[in-house]
Amino acid sequence: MMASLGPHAGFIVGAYLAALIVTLAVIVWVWLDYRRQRRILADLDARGITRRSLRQGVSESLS
Amino acid sequence: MVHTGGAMRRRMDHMRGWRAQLMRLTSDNLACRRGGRMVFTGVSFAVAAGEALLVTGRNGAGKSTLLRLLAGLLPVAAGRVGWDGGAPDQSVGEQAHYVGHLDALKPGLSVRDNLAFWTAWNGAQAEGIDAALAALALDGLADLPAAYLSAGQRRRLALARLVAVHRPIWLLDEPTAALDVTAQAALAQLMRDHLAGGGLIIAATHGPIGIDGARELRIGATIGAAA
Amino acid sequence: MPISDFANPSKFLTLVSRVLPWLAVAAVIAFAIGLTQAMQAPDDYQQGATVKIMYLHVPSAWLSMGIWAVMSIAALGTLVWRHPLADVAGKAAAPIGAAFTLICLITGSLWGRPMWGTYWVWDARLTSVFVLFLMYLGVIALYWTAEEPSRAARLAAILTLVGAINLPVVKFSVDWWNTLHQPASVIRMGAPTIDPSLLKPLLMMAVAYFLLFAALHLAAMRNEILRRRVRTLRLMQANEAAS
Amino acid sequence: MSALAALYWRDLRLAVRAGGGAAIAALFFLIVVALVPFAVGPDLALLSRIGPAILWLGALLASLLTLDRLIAVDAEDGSLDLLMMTPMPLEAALAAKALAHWTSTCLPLVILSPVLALLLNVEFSAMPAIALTLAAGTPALTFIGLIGAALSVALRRGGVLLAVLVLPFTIPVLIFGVAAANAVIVGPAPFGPPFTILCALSLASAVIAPVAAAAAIRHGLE
Repeated sequence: MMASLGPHAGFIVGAYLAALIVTLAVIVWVWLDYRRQRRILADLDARGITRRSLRQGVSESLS
Repeated sequence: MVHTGGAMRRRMDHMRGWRAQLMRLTSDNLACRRGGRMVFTGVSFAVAAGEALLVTGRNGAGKSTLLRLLAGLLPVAAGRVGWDGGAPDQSVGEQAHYVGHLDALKPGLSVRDNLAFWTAWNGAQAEGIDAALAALALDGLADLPAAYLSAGQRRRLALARLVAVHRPIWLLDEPTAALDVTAQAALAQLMRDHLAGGGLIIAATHGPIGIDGARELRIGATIGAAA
Repeated sequence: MPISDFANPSKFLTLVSRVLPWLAVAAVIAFAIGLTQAMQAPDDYQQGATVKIMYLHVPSAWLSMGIWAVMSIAALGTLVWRHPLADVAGKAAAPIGAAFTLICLITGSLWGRPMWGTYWVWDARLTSVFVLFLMYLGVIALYWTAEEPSRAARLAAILTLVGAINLPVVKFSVDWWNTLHQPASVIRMGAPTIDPSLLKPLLMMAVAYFLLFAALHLAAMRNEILRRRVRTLRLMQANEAAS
Repeated sequence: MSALAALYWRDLRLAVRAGGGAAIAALFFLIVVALVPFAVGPDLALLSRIGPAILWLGALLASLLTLDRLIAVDAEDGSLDLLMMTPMPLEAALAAKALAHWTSTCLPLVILSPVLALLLNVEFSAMPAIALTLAAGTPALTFIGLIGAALSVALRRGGVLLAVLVLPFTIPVLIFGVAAANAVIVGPAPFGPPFTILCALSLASAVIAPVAAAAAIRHGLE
């Protein structure tokens, strides 16, 4: 399936590898950030600090 | 000078591990020049262990300047600051806590990390940190970044240094500013304990700060001499 | 789902948690198809197999500019329509845009290496993408230094719009400064000049890239909303302790 | 030692944090180096010849200009007062802060320099040499900048004043840094002598600067 990559194969593989690395880096960063925010929120929730709007069902603001 | 139970103090001293048996801080004819003008001259007072001195005077009289001068943060224009007892090799500033208007807190660090840094910087044991936070009712906010604290909470965190690190002399610049009633009561209790333990307090203030038997030093109006 | 529902963060979060998995799967499938097509596409008569780098380089170039457009629309949303989620969208898109611009730069440099004999030749097209990369870093730096989200939002929105206005100026001036890169072969007034057999995988990869961006952007926006909730809750924690 | 270590780690953490100075200095370095080709033109031969000089100028400006807040931040929030009220000499504290700044700000510049060398068409063989000279020379820049930071705190004026005050002192570092870097590219001149002088400059400034900076702060007390 892989057509021969010719004399400059190194650069082609290099380019695809670099693209893959940067993409994976972004995906991992987003995923870790998500987990970190969830952990902090869970910790705050455990301390009983919940959003007042949840408690009183007030219309949602960005908080 | 009033002795408040020598035995009790010696036990407290031993318990606190101070080498100081009896500490006296004296100043005679102190003068300080700041910003090109002579802020005050001829200030003399003597404070012994277990005593508190309230420095009063109108704004700009030099109350804060006197405290910074005692802390070694300002050059002495004239006169002398003397102390006997305590650690002869250390200057007054190295044996004193100074709580000025600024709280010396980093917004990026958490409440606990801020206090932990100052404890480590002064070479004190880390065990005292949580007790100090609890003493100022800050234990619930230990992990909160200092940026989120209110002025009163920041003030209490600054005061928590007094508990976390043991130093005989407390130089407090309007300690009750920004504190609510409960915090002021807690501070008064801390000060009483400190005095009972043989410490000294010199506080610049406008009114009483809840410790009885404190003498007053008025500066600025006339060339104040301690009563 | 009326558009106004997007304005409500909680509804948006539930929307994200529903849509995100599908978007991710779609992106993976699109990449699989695109990559296989790219591998089977014939080589270019001049460059030989190195043309295969184009399938990474060109879509990421389109996307780097497309994401700035998304940020500009978000900036208008923040400044003009006061849409609460607009700034969240702008702030979430900036790092992703910088990442795709970086991919474009790296692949462009590697693609040019065989032809130019060196990794970086300051040719016009790559240089304007490089300036765009610097602009992305500027917006990210602004978000870093500003503490308070709503103030940062307005400032970043202004910077983004200034950037959007500046892009054509940069493009023109860099072109004038040096033109070495082959003329824009795909986006031409007329039909694209490259052979359809090369074009099909290119468009497929472009779709794959877009789906990847959409998934990452929604996930990053979710993170940003959670981050602001943490900030609000921490403020509440301080206030409740004080009272 | 734990007191100085605590100060070092505190400053490091604050600098590396998102809003801290480290990332901004790296971006400044990137942008300054990227600007030169636009001014000089895309002539690769010329760029590769002046590459080391551009990298050195960029590193010098990036490390100096992020230094003026080094002490001012502590002065403004009251930390400087407390840092001075301990048996620990102020010189040691300032040296620890300077090292924290070097680790958080200058080290990333050294690591970033090969990537930027690509932009300037610098040969691969020269990249490690440039990184090495930067690693040896930036401590001198940081410590010289420390003096400037202390002066700008005492004078209560921040910003570019620091650069104006101390830039003349950085000239020897620049000369020997670029000379050492060029020695690898241009060739005839040996790499050794300029590099050792550069290291000597760094060591000397590591001793002189904290003393001078502490003196500046003490005399600036108001």
